Amino acid sequence: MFGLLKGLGVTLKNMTKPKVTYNYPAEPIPVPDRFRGIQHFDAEKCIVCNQCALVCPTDCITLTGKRNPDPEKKGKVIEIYDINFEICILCDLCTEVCPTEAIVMTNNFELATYSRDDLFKNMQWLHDNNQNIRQENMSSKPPGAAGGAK
Amino acid sequence: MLRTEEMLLNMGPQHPSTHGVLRLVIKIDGEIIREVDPVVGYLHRGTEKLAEDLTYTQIIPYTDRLDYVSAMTNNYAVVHATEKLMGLEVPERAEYLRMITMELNRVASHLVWVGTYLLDLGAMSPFLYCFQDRETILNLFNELCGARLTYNYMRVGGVKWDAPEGWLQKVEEFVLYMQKELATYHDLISGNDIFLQRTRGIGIYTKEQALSYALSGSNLRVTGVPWDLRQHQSYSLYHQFQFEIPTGETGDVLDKYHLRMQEIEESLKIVKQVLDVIKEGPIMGKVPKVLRVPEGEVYTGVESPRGELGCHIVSNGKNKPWRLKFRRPSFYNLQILPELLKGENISNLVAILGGIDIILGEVDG
Amino acid sequence: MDLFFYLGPIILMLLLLGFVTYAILFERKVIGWIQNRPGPNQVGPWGLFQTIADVAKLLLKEDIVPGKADRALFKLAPIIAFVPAFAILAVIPFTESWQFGDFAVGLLYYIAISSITIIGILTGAWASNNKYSLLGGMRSAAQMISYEIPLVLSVVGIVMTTGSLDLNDIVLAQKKVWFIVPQFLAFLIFLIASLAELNRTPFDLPEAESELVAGYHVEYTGFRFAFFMLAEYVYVFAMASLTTCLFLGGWLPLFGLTMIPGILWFLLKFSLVVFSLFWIRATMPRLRVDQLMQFAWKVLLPLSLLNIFLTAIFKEIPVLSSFY
Amino acid sequence: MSDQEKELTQETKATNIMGEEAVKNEEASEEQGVQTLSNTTSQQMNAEAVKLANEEQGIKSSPNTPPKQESRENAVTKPQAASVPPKKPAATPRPAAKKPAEEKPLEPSRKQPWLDKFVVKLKELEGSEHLEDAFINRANNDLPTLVVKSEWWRTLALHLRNHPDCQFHYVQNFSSVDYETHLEVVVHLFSFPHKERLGVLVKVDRAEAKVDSVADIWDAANWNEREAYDLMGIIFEGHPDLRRIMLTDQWIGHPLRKDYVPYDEGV
Repeated sequence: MFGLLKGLGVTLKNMTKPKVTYNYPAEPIPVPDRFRGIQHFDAEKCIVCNQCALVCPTDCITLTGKRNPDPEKKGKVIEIYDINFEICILCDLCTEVCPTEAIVMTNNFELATYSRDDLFKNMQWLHDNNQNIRQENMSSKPPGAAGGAK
Repeated sequence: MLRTEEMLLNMGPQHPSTHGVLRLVIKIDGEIIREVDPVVGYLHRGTEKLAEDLTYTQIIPYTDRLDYVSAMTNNYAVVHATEKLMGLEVPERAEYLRMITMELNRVASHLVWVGTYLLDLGAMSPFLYCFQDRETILNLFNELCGARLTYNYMRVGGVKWDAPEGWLQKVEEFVLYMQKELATYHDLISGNDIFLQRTRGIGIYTKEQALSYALSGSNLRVTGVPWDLRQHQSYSLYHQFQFEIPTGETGDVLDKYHLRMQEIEESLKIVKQVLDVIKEGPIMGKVPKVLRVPEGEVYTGVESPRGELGCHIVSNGKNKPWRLKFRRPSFYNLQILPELLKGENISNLVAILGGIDIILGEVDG
Repeated sequence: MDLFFYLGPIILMLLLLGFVTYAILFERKVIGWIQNRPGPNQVGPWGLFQTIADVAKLLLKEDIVPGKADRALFKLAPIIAFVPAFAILAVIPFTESWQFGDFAVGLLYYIAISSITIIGILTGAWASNNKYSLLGGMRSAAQMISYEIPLVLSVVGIVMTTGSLDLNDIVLAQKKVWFIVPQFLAFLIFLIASLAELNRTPFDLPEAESELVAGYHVEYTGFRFAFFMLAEYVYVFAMASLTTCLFLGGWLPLFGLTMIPGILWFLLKFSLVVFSLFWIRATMPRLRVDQLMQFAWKVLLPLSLLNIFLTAIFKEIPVLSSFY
Repeated sequence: MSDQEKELTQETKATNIMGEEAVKNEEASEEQGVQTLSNTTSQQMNAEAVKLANEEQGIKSSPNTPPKQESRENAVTKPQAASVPPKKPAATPRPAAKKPAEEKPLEPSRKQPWLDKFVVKLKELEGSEHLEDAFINRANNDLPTLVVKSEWWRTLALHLRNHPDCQFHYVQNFSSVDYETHLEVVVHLFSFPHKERLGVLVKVDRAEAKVDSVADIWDAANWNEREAYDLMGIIFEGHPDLRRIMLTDQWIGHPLRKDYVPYDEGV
């Protein structure tokens, strides 16, 4: 019997505590810098090394490259770069292997759409997704280096 | 004499208290259960088959989705087995970070259990209180590795991220807070007569049964077997730290509750000790660029919040496992359910099923 | 008076609907606060229109009658459940003058009529042709019938003291001291039994969602479902009113603060009772069905008999008898 | 090489993950990028890109072969011919013959004496000619491991469970492996009274995958045998309720077999 009253006391005490919920759609949820959100892709930096597509556990990255239009430069430039967010699990492996940080994570996470087709994002879309880009991308780099752990 | 009839009741796969997509085909006589046949597999994703086509690094995000309540331990299970087979050395700081995250994850997992269990019994507020405290842990993980549930944090040879600035302090604050907060839980739950009535004396099995069904974790310890892989098949750096293995006396669900609350305490103790000794240092060992695991076979078990989470790897020397098998503790623990439920009231069903603490993602692999 | 005779029930009905609307909101708000969250706050300012939106949704929903159900009974059941709930409100004295049917056996009428609802619930449970609802219906029949006995026996003490079954007389008899003081045991029994009668946590076994999904109304949708909900909340209203009248002195003021009108006093006490119902709901887990029955027959029934016995004795002791 | 590029290369080296392949792949996909220009859908192009890149890395194009049984044992056993019982099949080559360059005399495993004694005792058991091998799995915390033929499995299991010297009451892991030549049921046991671990590899014929059930010996084996039947297609004779457990009852094939092809009604 005493235990019941103790429990009632706990719940009553909690009534006065501050609320812990977020007013989410009205106010954005604060996320830490390392948050793994939708990728931002920078075509300029991409060297078409294919590593992101290879490392992707769900094979959601599609990419092709072409010869650099400038004949004096070696290497290739990216032509098509798509991510299928129907199956992307935002595991961060693609940004981890990218040697040039052409693909980086952002803190955006709102992907809900009314159509599955909308989840197929192309290079342009990924490039325009340039808000809240993650600052710290490779913690395996020595501290202090660009993009390395702080 | 009234004519009575046995009824076949399908509980699940969509039911509020089967904790996911478990289906129980129950034969009931009134409200008394005569027979139970658990039907699993609704969440089977073929992780083991998928893993055969994935490199060792790629498997790690898949393990997050097995036991989604304590993904850190899953990460560790596969990483640990791989490291064992490769004979890798892992830097100290990485192991400490792994231990902090695994133990915090155990706390979070047990909090989910306490909350959902009380929800099964019909009390709503403890559930939300538990989730508030769990939220703190998830936020800490979010800061550390950028995700709240699917961490993908550990790598073969180390961890992906070093602790960000001030993170360890936050963990320490949380540990101190949580150690105090547990008293509130005891005030709210442990003394509640209705809760005691509901849980006392139900779901009891003997030590022999538990061993034969290969139960593990708190489900085994509750019968009085002090079996904890963290101490008895020590992995990581657990041998450096002091902690108790709580065991049960009567083996009923009430005992399991107390046991898991004590395990929270012990986990917090471990985290506290790790925080005292953790030093700066590298977080990745010397790992070849392409992980080629030497030919061989290895089975290692780690203590997940639900029991012995094992990983059996057969390698053919390539960068992908030839065969990868998870010993999923929930799958083993769930097997004993039909035995426990015979002759019980249907209201005890949720109390006993909840007590086993299963995660369907893990049961179905 | 004639106009009031016809319009009164309609006004009461509207008031009642208003109460139910805001009782549900209040319940969700209270439980929300207890759980450190704001509760419904999206529809309208402070979430005031939340329940209205919910009701509108229920009314607009497709009315589904399961194929294997007994159609006639399935449709009849919500009505059987709701009508008695509304009928009992006639005898509740809100203030000295605000009462619809003032007759000498008000308390008896209340208890007699309220037990009809169980037939509606049982009918609905059986007619749904669903195993969960059948189990829920059987549970609720067993539970409500069992708990009616301690409920009735607990108020016998009050009836003995006042010598009347008229709720007006009972309220007026509490001018000196509320019955909660001399009849504290009875109050506890009454509170527990009324919780069980209302099918509210910790006695919400008929609709225990973690076991029986939704119990007796698992197959009901839309408006029919709304009727069951309505009946449930009208009973909350009625039971809280009855508790106020029986134990908390009805509309009578406290500390002689007579400038505050009686209806406000009534509402204040009434809200306190309603709040504690919600508060208990937010804290307690659910009892098990066999423990529930044992509790009724082995604990509450003897206690209420003891209460009658004690009341009878105290009435004969010279000093104490002034309270009785 | 510009400064930026230099920095890039350094960064690449600093990362642990496939840094050098990046450069190789770059060249590989250069040709391929031209090839696929005319292709219509990006998926096709990607498929080719990945395939080419994989070939470069030698991941997918090289035939994935099962781990060799001998080498597995060799890798983990030490040369212990003297202590291993004479009935051990002579077919198992010694590591010395296989990899002479790497051969160096390993310390005898701390578990070896225990295993030797254990095997001697097992020899007294009826049907012990089915014991094919006994070795120490060094990588796995010196796990003593037995290799037996499927005929003997039930007898052995009863012995392991009940004999006072064994008392392996606890099934730590119950797994199965497809080696393409044969199937294997892998059981890891633990004995609480003796605090010993033991691995048992039961060789099962692949075409006619049948082995006696041990569900009545260890309750834990029940669902695990169902799982092995479901996914690996091993039939456990005498199992009380051998149904599929993970997949639907109508499922065709056993997915964890290496030659499994998903049955598609549309094809």
